[in-house]
Amino acid sequence: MEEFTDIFLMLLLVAGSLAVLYVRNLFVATMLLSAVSFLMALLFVTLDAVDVAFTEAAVGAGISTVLYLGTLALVGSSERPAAKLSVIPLLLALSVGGALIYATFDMPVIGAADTPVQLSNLTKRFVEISPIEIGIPNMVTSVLASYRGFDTFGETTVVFTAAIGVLLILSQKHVRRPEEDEVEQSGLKPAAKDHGQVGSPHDLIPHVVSKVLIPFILLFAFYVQFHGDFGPGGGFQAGVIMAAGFILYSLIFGLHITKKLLPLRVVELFLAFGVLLYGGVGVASMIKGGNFLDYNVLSADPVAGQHLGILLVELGVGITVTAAMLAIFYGFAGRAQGRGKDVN
Amino acid sequence: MIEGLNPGIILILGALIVPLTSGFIRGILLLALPVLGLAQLIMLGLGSWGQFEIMGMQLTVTHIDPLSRVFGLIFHVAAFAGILYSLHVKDTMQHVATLIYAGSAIGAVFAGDLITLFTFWEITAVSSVFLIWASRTERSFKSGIRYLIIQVTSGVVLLGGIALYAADTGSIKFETMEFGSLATWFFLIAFGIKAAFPLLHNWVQDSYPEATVTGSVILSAFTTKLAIYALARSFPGTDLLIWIGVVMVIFPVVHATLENDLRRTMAYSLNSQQGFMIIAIGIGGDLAINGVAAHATISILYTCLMFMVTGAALYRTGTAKITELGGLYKSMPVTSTFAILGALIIIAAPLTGAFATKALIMSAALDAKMVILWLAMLFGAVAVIDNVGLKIPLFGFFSKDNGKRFQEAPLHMLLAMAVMAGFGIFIGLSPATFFALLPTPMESHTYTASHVVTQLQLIAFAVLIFALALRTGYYPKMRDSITLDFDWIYRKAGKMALTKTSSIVANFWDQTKGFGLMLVGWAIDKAEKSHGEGQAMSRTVSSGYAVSVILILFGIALVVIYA
Amino acid sequence: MPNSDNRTYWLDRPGNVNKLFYGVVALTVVLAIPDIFALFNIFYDKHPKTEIEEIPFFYGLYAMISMLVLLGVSNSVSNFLKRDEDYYD
Amino acid sequence: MTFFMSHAPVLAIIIPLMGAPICALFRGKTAPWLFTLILSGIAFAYSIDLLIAVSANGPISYEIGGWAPPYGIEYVADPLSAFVMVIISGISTGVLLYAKDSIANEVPTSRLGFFFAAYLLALTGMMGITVTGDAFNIFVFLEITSLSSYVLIAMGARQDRRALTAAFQYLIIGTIGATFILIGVGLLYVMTGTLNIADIADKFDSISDTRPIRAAVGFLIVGIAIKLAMFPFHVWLPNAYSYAPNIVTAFFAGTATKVSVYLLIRFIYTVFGADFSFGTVYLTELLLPLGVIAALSMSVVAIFQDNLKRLLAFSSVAQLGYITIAIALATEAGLTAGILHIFNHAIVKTGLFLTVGAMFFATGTTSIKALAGVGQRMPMTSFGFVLGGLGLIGIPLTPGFISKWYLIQAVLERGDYIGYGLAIAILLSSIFAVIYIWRVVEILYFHPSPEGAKGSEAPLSLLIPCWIFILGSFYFGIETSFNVGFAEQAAQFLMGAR
Repeated sequence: MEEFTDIFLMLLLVAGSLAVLYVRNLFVATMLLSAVSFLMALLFVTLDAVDVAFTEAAVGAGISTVLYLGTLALVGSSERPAAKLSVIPLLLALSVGGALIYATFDMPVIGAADTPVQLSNLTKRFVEISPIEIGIPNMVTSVLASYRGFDTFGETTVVFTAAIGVLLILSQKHVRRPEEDEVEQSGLKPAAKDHGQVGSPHDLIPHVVSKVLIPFILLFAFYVQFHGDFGPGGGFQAGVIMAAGFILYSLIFGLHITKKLLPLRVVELFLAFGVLLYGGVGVASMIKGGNFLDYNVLSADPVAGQHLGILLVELGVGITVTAAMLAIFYGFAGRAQGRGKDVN
Repeated sequence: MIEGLNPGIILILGALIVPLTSGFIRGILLLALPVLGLAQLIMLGLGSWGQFEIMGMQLTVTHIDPLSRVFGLIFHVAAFAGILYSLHVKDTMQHVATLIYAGSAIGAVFAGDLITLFTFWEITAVSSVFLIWASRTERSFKSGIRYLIIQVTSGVVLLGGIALYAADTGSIKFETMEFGSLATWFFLIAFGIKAAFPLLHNWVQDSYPEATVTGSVILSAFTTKLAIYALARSFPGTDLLIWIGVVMVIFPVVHATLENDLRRTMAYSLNSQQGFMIIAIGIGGDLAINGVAAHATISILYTCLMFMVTGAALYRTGTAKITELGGLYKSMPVTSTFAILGALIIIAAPLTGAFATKALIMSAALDAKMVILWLAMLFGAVAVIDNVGLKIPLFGFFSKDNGKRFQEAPLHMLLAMAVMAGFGIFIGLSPATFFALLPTPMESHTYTASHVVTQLQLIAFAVLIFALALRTGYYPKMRDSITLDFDWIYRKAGKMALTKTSSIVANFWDQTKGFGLMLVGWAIDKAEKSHGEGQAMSRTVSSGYAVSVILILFGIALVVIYA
Repeated sequence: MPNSDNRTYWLDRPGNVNKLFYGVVALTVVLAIPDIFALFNIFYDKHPKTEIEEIPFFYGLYAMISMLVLLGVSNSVSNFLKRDEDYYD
Repeated sequence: MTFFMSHAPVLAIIIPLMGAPICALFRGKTAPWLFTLILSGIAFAYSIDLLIAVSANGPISYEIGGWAPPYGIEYVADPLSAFVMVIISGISTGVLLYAKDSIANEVPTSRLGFFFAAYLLALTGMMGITVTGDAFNIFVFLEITSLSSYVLIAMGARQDRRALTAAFQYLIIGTIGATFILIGVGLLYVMTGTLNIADIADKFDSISDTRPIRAAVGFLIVGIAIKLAMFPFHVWLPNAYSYAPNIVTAFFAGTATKVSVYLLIRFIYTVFGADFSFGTVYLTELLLPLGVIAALSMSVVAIFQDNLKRLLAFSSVAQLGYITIAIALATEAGLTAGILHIFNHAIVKTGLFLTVGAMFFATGTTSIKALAGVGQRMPMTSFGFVLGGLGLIGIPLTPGFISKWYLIQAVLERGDYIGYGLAIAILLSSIFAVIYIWRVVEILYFHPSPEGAKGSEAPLSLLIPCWIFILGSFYFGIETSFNVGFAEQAAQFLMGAR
């Protein structure tokens, strides 16, 4: 049965990917991409990588679809017809792919007990000792936030970088007229003044439904955030879900209302705060006499220290991710408004 | 004076002050620098200074021995006279370039190691090109570019040789080397370019006549003689040089005979005279090397002098073409007198310097029992009587009057000529004084009756034939034209497809060399077509294309790595 | 700076160029005399270093031959090698 | 050891890293710049301390999170990584000295906080790649570097919209490169069960015959080659360098590709081992031709360029060709030459880009034709360019000469015809360098200024940093004990490591 599921999902994945390539309407392609992501998430579940599946579902199927749609609202949804379809790139990809498949024949069998990864000291330590020295049942979180906490710090920084990148580029203007600069330098976006067609005030059903849904979404986000120690979840997923709640809100009620609630400046503050919180934990552990990100020294009891440290850094991740997603969304949506259109 | 400072550096550093001065002060400064350098050279005496280590290599910035001292002395004299000659020039760039060029040539002569040599070698190349560009004409600019490319190539080849040599021997001392290894071939080519070896020589005739009036005087003194010094230092007694030298003596004289432009005639003659020195280096031995040093000295004197008189003619009349000059002796009697003096020196008339020095080389050849070689050199000696000794004064200054009148050359030019002529004749009058400076002490028997008589016979009979040829009209007519030389190959052949040539030899030239140059032209063309702006190698390709390339190379890498 | 210098110089006078030429001929004859003496080993000793030098009038002959060769070669290649001034431009 | 010294390896990274979010909150023209300059200076100081400590006492290891390797992430400062860190942070600090007026001219003041945050992140990323001892951590910092560099390059869009397409192309190609590296690291993990570089290196020999490892080698080499802009993976570089803001170009020209060179050396010599890399999988045969083609062909391309920044960018690709040749020689001499050229090229090229930036500041253009006559209008800047150009060509007394000297010695050490051929290729490439530099100098000095040309000498705030680099390059071209000494030490360390 399990094999049947695997093969079925894989075939769907291949079909979905080909469909994405084939379809000329970008709106359809985006939706298909979302489906493909969801299939990927399912595949991750069958591989027992529930945390990864969760992230894939939240990021791949969820928020990136929203961002794609935001982009499509800016650029239109029809692809420029390709000049000609060339066979050579396909053959190239196939032949190189073939060479790689040839390489995989030597690879250890997935799930076998004697693969180098299974036999590795690392695996042994993570599986056997981490519940004792870290004290939380979800090993993924232990590895992510403690053993390899620095990688996660780096990834948080990546998210932060992406956010400021989007803010920088999307607010960029070509030098054309001096008055543009004045507007820009006064810190007011032309977009922010435009209160034209924003939101969808007359669609009753979405309003009601979302008003009911959003509190639960936010609550769920907090659950995912703080339950990461015990089950799948953590700052990344929670941040995305939290941001999704806000984005839904602004889709229904209009960007300007969301911006009143959470101005861009505040989002930027949160963006920075998350990274600083994460790094701050590291610095605190240095001040307390340990190495960078050594949570053991944070509390008298090493295990309690680990708990505290993981909680704080996950919180930092969550804050940064939420703020980053919102910042990116603001960036896209603000640009659409500037053109007199709204995302929805 | 700073202990051990290379005299050349005085000139180079002094050059940097020149732009700050003007007028009279500048004149004093310009003339004082070579004098200071000379004083430094004399005070230092013989020995080595300025040794320090860099990257594990022992550098010797200043190394003075008898051989380098001779070249250093005459370089200072030439620098002084050249600057005196160019005092009227208002162009700061030329003065600076002159001083840096002369200084680096002097510096190179006193370089004790190859790295120092290379450094000065390249500075001479780069600084001297400004003397050509100073003409500020399209022709001189192009010519300068060709000059620069060739000169810098010489430096790069030298550097390659140094690297190989250091790898082979672990030494970078600039000293006598065993010819034969790849490194020494590199050296030979690098020196050979500057010494104007056959087929590597065209830059001389190409660029010297394009330089300014004063520029060509300066240029004629240093680059080629520096190369002679380098060869004399590193490869004395290398047989190959003898044959190169023979070709050098004979090859340019036909061109010198045919040439209409006085300065270009001089350039060819200079080339032929280089051959004498190359032969002497090839013969090796104390007498021959003395001959090289002595003849190089005289050669600088008379070559500069002749460039000075032709330059003066050019300066006053605006042309140096035989066909356009006439009766100059009437307008410029003093300059004409110097032209005759220079001609007497160059044809090695008794009582002049060359009479004493050329004999050293000739007798070195005879001592080595190389009769054919001796005959070849004798032929060269006759040819120079025609090319320079008779042609330049007669055609340039004593030709038929065309009615135009000009001013006599300025006083400082005449003084500069007097310096050169004075030294040239002084050495001839008192050879022993000069020979005492040569690398190896020797006795001289310059003025034997047979030497005087035979030399006079040589001159007189050559004059006779010359006069007969003129009377009968057999002498080639000067026309307003240029004469093709080997540089035709690289300046023209690539462009001309299938020229109709009148002889088999020329056809052969065209076929083989032309093909080679077509290859070069084709390569440049291809380079532009493939690498030029917006062409295949520099085009901004689409990302898809780039990814395809990545995939192909990844595939290749995988295959290689799997293998 | 052309001006009207109407002085007549020695070389300008007809016939003087001829005088110069005959002077050269006379000079060559005079210079040949030592070799004639050398043939009879009087007054003058040649100090030859090679056998070739012992040929009577060797230097004079060689100079003439060289000149003729030089001029001959020059004349014969002249047409082939000469080009207009702006040939390369 | 004091607190600050004992944490030096990680402090050099997290100080700029944590400075970035703070910097993003700053507004105004001076504050973000000054803050960035100070942090970069601190990182530079730490790097120098580290280099001194490493060269005296051997490699320093730092266990992040207190977890001993291979369980946690290890930072390792060894002679090579400490040397490269000094280069990166030094170039960064030098460029920042110059940045204030230059960038205010090109990026709106309201964005400067974010801009310098991105700059700090790029610095962090490169430093992190260099000092980390963990294969996956390399990828994480590579992402930080890449993302921030895409953004920084795109910031040139205010001057020229083409910056956006250039950044986008770099994003696509760079992402492929990063993905290749990630796949390579993943395959290494599958086969070894560890991510610690030293640990992988230990286990590498026993499994080096398997196909996944071979594939991993392929992925890593090609991935790094893309990031390194090795010919023919360089297509992103000329545009990215041409259209980026001037200080970004100067910063990246000295550092970004050099970090990739570091990675290449690290993987080839430390992880795979020279025996495997050159004996078993023929990397010499793979890399050498690419290096030679780059050195020759890209120099020729540079000759024909019309834009000064593009010309220098192609020249960079050619110079990276030298480094590729040096690495592919598989000898200690070659490695020394390669590491030395990382340093020497970084200082010379950054100096050159800074002078070009000053010309842009004064004239508003980098087109070579439009810069005609700048030699008269901006004598100090132009003279700086000439001196820098001499360094690029490799005139004695410049660092370019030192590295070429070592490189030629290294290729001749082979003693076969390939060695001679390589030497000729290097010399030929130097001749091309003479031509392309000369071409610029000629136009700068000997062509008349166009009608109504504007611009006079650049302000001192730009000139002084330019000249620091130019004079610095001459200093290191004459007093070579620093660069040559540490390059030799690093090469010995790497060759002795396995």
